[in-house]
Parts: sequence; structure tokens; C-alpha cells
Amino acid sequence: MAGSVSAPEKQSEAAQQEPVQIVAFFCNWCTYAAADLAGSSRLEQPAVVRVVRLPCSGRIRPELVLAAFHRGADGVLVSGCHPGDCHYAQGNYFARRRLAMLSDLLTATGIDRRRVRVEWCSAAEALKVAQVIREMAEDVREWKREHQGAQRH
Amino acid sequence: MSEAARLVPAVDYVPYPARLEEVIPETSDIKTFRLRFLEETVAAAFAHKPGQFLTLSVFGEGEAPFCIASPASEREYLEISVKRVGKVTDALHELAPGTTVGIRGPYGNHFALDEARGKKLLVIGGGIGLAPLRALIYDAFEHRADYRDLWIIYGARSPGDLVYRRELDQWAQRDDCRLDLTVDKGDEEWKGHVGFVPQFLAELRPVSADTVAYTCGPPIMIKFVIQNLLQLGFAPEQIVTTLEMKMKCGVGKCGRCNIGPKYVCLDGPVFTYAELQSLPPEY
Amino acid sequence: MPSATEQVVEQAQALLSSGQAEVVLGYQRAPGFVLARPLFARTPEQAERLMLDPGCVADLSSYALQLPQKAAAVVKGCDVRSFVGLIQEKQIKPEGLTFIGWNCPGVVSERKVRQRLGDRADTLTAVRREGDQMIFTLADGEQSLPAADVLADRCFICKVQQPQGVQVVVGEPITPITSDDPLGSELQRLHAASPDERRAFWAEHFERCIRCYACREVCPACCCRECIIDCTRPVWVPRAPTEQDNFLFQQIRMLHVPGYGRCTDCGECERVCPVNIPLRLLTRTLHDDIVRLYNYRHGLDSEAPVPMTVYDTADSEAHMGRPKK
Amino acid sequence: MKAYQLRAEDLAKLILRAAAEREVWAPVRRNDLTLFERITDPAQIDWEADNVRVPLRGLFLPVQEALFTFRKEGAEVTLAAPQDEPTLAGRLIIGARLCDAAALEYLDRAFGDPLADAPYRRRRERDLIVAVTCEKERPYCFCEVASEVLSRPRGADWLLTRVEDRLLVEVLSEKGERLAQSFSDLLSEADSQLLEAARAIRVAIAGRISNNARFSPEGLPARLMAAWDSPVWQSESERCLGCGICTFLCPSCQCFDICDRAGILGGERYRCYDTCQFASFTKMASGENPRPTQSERLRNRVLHKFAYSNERFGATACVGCGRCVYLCPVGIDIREVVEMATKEAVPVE
Repeated sequence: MAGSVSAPEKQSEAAQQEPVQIVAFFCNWCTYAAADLAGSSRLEQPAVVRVVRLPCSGRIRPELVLAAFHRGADGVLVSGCHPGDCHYAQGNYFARRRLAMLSDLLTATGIDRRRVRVEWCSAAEALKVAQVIREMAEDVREWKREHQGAQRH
Repeated sequence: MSEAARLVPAVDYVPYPARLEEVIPETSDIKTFRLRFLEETVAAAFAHKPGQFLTLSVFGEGEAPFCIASPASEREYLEISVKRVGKVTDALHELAPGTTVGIRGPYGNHFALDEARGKKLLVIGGGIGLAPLRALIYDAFEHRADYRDLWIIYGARSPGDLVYRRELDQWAQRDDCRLDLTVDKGDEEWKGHVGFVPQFLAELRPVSADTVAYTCGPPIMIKFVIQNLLQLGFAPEQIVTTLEMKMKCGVGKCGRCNIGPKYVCLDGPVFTYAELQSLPPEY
Repeated sequence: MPSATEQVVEQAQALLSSGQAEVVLGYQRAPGFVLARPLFARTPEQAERLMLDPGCVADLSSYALQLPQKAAAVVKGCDVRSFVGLIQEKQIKPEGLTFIGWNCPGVVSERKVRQRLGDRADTLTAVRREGDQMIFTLADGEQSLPAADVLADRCFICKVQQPQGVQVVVGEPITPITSDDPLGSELQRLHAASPDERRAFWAEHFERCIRCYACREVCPACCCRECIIDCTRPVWVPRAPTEQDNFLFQQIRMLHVPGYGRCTDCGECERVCPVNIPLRLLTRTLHDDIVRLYNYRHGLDSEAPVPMTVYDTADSEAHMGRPKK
Repeated sequence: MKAYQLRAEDLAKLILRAAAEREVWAPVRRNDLTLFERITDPAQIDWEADNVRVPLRGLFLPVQEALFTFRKEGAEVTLAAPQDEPTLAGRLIIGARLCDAAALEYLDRAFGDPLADAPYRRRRERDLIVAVTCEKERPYCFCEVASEVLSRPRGADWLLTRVEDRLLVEVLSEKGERLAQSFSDLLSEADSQLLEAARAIRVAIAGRISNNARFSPEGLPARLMAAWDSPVWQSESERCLGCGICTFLCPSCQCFDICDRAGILGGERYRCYDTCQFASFTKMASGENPRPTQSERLRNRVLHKFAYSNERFGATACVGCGRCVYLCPVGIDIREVVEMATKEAVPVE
């Protein structure tokens, strides 16, 4: 799992110094496959993501996201199938509600919006996955640079 | 308060590192763990008596108390037998030999074998409750001349749930002790007695005169064993048991193992039935 | 016209005598306490101790799960919502449960009362509302204070003074005292603050949390048989009351209750907190988000599904995508 | 022990001088709440407020503390002592109430020999406590009846009593005498008039709160043990929410849990408050629980305070600070519980 899906890193200068850790919770049926495809297609993406593969975005308990931040993750990415495409018909619809409220909770408690991202990515959207990861790495690095030495969690 | 050697006068709750030497499977959910201190001086100072317990640390998972199952005379290693029931025991069952664990102890009081000198010993165990009694049995074997009859009655839910099978066979061969086994439910191979330990005890009718009975097992078994011992004429002072209580610190500080004003970790875990009768019924 | 207290005693005694209820859950006054405390009345004699006044703050639905099949509970309009919420979640059955509803004059905030009355609050034996005044019976006589100075924050925005869907009603309806939401300015300030400022705000408060779990225990919606916080395999939240662990604990509780739309904004968690953590600022924020996103208010309809058990294909996706610069 | 007098206006000077050598902690009011905090300026101290919400024991048995840390490398584990607080010189804690100080004297016994609790003892030996005589009492104060707190001041190193523009400094320990020596220029010998005035203040408070307790301490342990089967435990615990307020904020409660927090490479073992009021406290992995309902748990709390502690440590654990009474969200009043439980119970001889 994990880093195996990322291609060799080629970064913009600004982003280079900052080591960040992003935990990604991917649905097995779409985003995980897309990330795998992105890796085997050697698409450019930073090796800062640790992927946790789950059967469905509906299986991604928001507590997992909270726990990842608690244990020091700089960012958390959650991704599953597009609405209407869920392997289990409706898991991602439930996930969407839970993640919306999780997102509000994180905002309310002062977790920077740049540190968490939710996306739909189908199995074919390797380009999108790679782009999301690149963008997120950039955003998280930017956040981390601003908070050098400050309270992380 | 036990007079057994203590390693530290003040308690900082830091365990002594030990190596898990060997894991011996006993039943489907019980394993025996053989432990050896990393430091010689610690091993030398750790002198326990039958009935005492230690706390075992699986680093990262936590710490739990276990009665010491190995003989007091065995100074090379310690053994505990552990049933898989919770967080720490789960983790322990997954450990590979060679792993560093932590030990604090020995804690608690012990079986007052001195007072049983010249008497007959009746040992009644159920399931994993044989573990603390095993230390006592070996102590009795070693000082066999100090006592008269040694009679062991042991039972488990099924033949597969009997612990220390190899040793049971050895004990059965000895002519200086009597071993009676029973299981709640037999299988095709089981030729022995079938029935609950308390009933088996009632059938065997051991004589109470000059006898001390030691019992350990599931709470419900202990309850009926005591009942039946009383019916057989045993006085409360002749019945000794070890209590199971949730414990954490082992040194009377964390507050959870009290029965009234007594702390099981300091004043127990070994109690005579006479002592238990004087305590509030909250165990 | 008999007083609310006389009526509640009479109703409770009737329910107990007829066997319609084995227990009536209500309030009693006890010396030394500014607020009335819960009472489980099992006999008509015990029911004589029942009373109602603006000190009856506790939401008695905290005890809903431990009530016998045939029981009655004294409820304010807001408490009905908590009971209905539990019915919605199939935690309790409405059959056999009788509500004695009270036309609530608004309840007091113990903190505000103590701030206004000082040590004299310790001698409080009764409180009643007359018009826009709260009148406290103290050892040295009666003291009248503007109700607006001592009402619990939540009462100013209450829309359920008259309990709905109850079998029995006691007390006369009384014009509510309304005002802008007392929480409003603080909510706005927090909303306008930067994430770091918000994080620092909560860090300062959660630092004090001692993890007594009073917030959880009192919460009408917290009804899990085993709380995720107590779970040891795996340990989701370390037990140590460090700021980091308290933060996670409070985040999870906020997610599970207001975050999942199960909060009625009763404010009990904030009331019982022994270290004065302003929890309602969080519960309210998420409560309002649920209203905004899913147009849902908990505890108003015993048949309605709770928002996380349903979905709309057109649900908001405002939380998705790359954050705007 | 000796007694000195200090001019009230010199107290700030004394505190500032102490603060140059060691951390000074005192009651500070914030968020409508008074807590012990480290101060640098005597003006930060809130002398007027009620007793601190989190009792003095929190500075000696913190809500949580690391016991040690560990590092894992393969099967190997290395242990290390936790980082000690940067207060090796010892803190000076000023403004503690006598009830909280007396509770520490109880905890000295409970955490004492045999097998003394090292982290607690370390802090007790290191830190200095300056207690103050209360200037006013509250209806939930029952310290004198519970534990003779006013007539037998204990647990602190100094006791300050304000008499008009003078402060009486009563030295209660050897450590306290050494502290007095270091301030000899500010202190002078107390005259008998001052001693008598301070004593009278405490006698007066004791008199005013003598009816607050609602129960008599005479033979209480035996009377409570005789109330073992009283229906009061059930009826009074019925409204208990099962939270930890009464025990976590009690100045003499001692119970804690020991847990690990770890990642792949290592972690720490810590202890944190636990309470007999939680069902999980005594629940064993097998599922058995010797105190399965709130009724047994309330009985344990009350008997521990007023009976078990007397038998085990020769002292009542409750010091009558009243926190558990006025902080209980559902109005469970330990004085009332004791009164009701013992009303009908007759101890067996």
C-alpha cells in the first residue's frame, strides 16, 4: 500500500524543504485504483501521502480523520467514488453528510481548512488523484511553513 | 503484609525489563509465558512465594497483574499462565519469544504454608485457577516431608481446557500425591470423571481433620467448593482461596481492589474463608 | 388556580395511585442548592416533594433509559425534544411513558444567580417569575431581579415554552422573555477569528478539562451502551487529560452529538462542566450547521429519521474540493 | 512549632522574594473560576475568591503524569525516566485552604509507607505550602466536623491568619521553619495577643459551621458499616449521573489508572485520575464487576471517606471542603447521605 503508488518526486522549489505527512483514506473501488494507476503511469506527485485503503468512503469513520490529526498528521485526504457510482449504491452519500459535518467541526475547532480535503475520484481519474495530491501537498506545506514551531494539532 | 523481599521501598511504577523466553500453549485461549529478567541483580532480588503476583507490562499496551505460576525455588525464570480476555492479555498472546516485557513485584501476600506444616494439603483447582496453586504444589513437593497427604483435585470445562497437561501426567505418576481430574463435558477420548469440581469434591469426600484446603478457580466454582468444604466439616480457617479483583498498581495506591478497608493487592490475594467472612460482601 | 407545584404533585399522585406510572421523575428542592434536583417519586407520599419553579433546569431525559416501562416524567418544552430524540433513535419506547408538561417561565442560570446574589444565593429556598422579574426567596427575605439578568442563555431563544405532545399540562403559559441570542456575539467573534485563534481559544479551555465526563453523562443524546471514549480495543482516545487528548475527546463528542444532528441545544453539557468550558459555543455552531445544511432540528418529530441515517442526492458539497485562497 | 508575625503590607515583598528563587503558585481567577496557577506578581493572587476549584492535591497528584517513557527497537525496549517538572527547587504554594492542606496530610498516609508512592512523595518533600485561614465560610463547609480541620491545622508548612494589619505565621513543619529563617528580616516573634486573636477566628468559624455537617462524627465508621444494607445507597444514587466530578475534584481522593500511549517506535506510560464512580473502575476483563451499580459505587465513596480510611489509615479521608456537594450536577449531598444512612442503622458491638 502507501507510498508504492507515488512516482519519483519532482517538486517546485518552494515546496521542497518541508517534510509533511498526509494520511489518505481511499475507497478501494475508485480512488485507490486511480492512485495505483497514477503510480504505474509515473505521474508526477510528491511522496508525502500514506494511503489507507477502505472498502468504501462510507466506511471512513470521521473519527479516523480526527485520530490521524491527533497522532500528528499534517493533512488528511478523503476520497471515494462519485455520487451515483458507489459500489455499494449509497455509501458515499452517507459519507458526504458525515464528512460535511466533520469539515464543519474541524473548522469550528480551529483546524486549518488547508489540512483536510474531500474529493470524488473515479478509478479512471488518475490525473485528478495526482493533481489533488500535488495541490494538497502544496497547501499543507504552505500551512506548515506558516506554523513552523507552533502547536501542530 | 508479606515478608517476601521487595525490590524497591518507594514505588515509581517503573517495571524491570525482562525477556519473554518461551511461550507454551496450554489450551485454545491460555498460554504460559516464561520470563527472565534482563539484569542479574534484579533476578536475584526477586524472591516470591506461592500465591504472590506480579504485574506484567506489554509496552505500548499496558500492564496487568498475574499470579506467579512458577515455583518459588525456581530462580532462573518466572512463569505466568494467561487467559486471553482483554487488551493486555490479547497483546501478550501475540508476543514472540525474545520480546522485552516489564515486571513489577512480587506483590501481595502468599499461601501460609508454614502454618500447614504437619497437616494434609487438599488443593482444589478449576481452569486457569490452577496457576497459583501450581506454585504451591511444587513448594509442597520440595518440602514433601513437611506435610502429610497431598491431594489435588482439578477440573476444567473440557479435556482441552485442562492446563499443564504434561505436568498433570507427571503428578499422576507420583506416589506421594493423589490427583483426581474432572471435566464439565468430556469428549470421545476422555476416560476420566465428568462433572463439576464442587460436586466431584463432594463425591470424593476428603476428610477435614488436620487438612488445609486451597482453592482457586472461577468465582462460581470457588463459591460452591467452599460450600461443599463446609459441609464436609472444614472450618472456615481451614479453607484458603485467592481472590480475583481488578488491580492496577499492585501496591495499594490506585484504589480499585478494595473490599471494604482491605486491599486485595496488599492484604490478599490469599484469604482464608474466615477472613473473607469478616469482610463486606463485595467481591 | 392551583400553582404549577400543586398541579404537578396532584398529577403525579394520581398517576402513581392509579398504577399508570411506577415512578414519576420530577424535581425537588433541597437546602443549599440554587437549582432544584431530580427526584424519583415512587409513592404518593414521595410525590408530595415534587415542585416546579425556574430552578428546575436539569433535563430529566438523562434518566430516560433507566425508567421502568410504566413511568412519568415532568418535562419542559425543551426536555420534550430530548425525549423525542431518544424515541427517534429507538432508545426508548413512548408506550407507557407519560409526560407531565410544564408551561415553562424560563429557567435560571446558576452562575448568573450566584453572580448577582453572591453568598446569599446559598440560602435560596424558592424562586418564582412574576412578569419580567425573578423573585428569589432567601434567608433574609425576598429579592427581585430582572429575569433577563438571570435567565439561562438558552431560554432567550426558546421556541417551545409550551410543551408539545404531552399528555398532561401544568402551569399557566407566561409570556417568554426574548432577546437576541446571548451567545450571538461570541459565536460571531469565533466565526470571524482565524483558525489559529480558534484553536488557541479551545486549547485554553480544553487544557482545563479533567475528563470527569459529566458532559457526556448528562447529555440526553449520549446513550451508547459503550462509549467510544471508553473503548480499549482499540484506544481511540487516551485517558490522560492532556490538552491534545481532551481536544480529541471533545471533538469526537461534538461530532457524535451536534455533528450528527442529535443535539437539541439544551446546554446541559456546559451547565454541568465543573471547569467552566463554554461547550455550548461548539454544540451550537454544529447544531446550526445541521439546520443550515439539512434543515433538521432534533426532537421535534418522533417519526423523523436522524440526518446521518438518510441522504439527499443533492446534498451540499461545499466542504469538498480545494480550499479557496 | 513557632509562630511569627508579618506586617500585612510585607506579604507581597515576601512573595516576590520567594518568586526569585522558586516557582510560586497561588489562586488566580479566570473564566469565572479560581485555580492554582504559577504567578510572578502577588497582585495576580485572588485572595477573595472561594476555594480553588481543582484542589491542592492536583499539584501533588496531577490529573495525569508520565511515569516513564519507552523506546522500542525490534524486540528490545529501553525505559527512561520522564522529564521532571522544571521545579526542582520546589514550588511555594500560597493561598491553600486548610481543608485542602489537611487532605494532603491524609494522602501522605494513603500514599505513604509501606511502598510509598514516589512521584507524590517527591513533590511533597520538595514543595512548600502556605495555607491561609478562611475569612468567611460557606454553607457547604463542614471541615471541622468532618476532620477537625480548623482545630488541628495540618498538611501545610505555614499557616497565615490575617488579624487586622498583621499576619500571624504559624509554622507547621520543619520545612516551614527553614522557610521562616530565610525571611527572618520580615518576620518577628508573634505576641500572645496575635496568637489568641488568630485562634479565636478559627474557633468562631468552627462555631458558625458546626451545624453544616448534618451528621455527628461520633462513632461514624461503625455506624456507617452498620448501614451497609441501607436502602439509602440505592435511593440517593438513583439520580447519580455516574460522572467523576465528586471524586476528581475531591482534595483527598487518590484513585488513578495506569495506561500506555504509544506509537510504533515508543511511547509513555502515564497515570491519570480514575474514580470508583465509573462502572469501568472495577469491571474485570472477564466482565465481572464487584460494584456493578451506582448504588454500590456511592456506598464505596461514602464508606471510603468515613469508614475504610479510618480503619486503614487512622484518619477520616473527607475534610469537609464541600466541593462534591456544590459541584454535583444533580444535588447529591454526601452529608445528607451520611445522615440518612446512619439514621436507622445501629452498629453491632
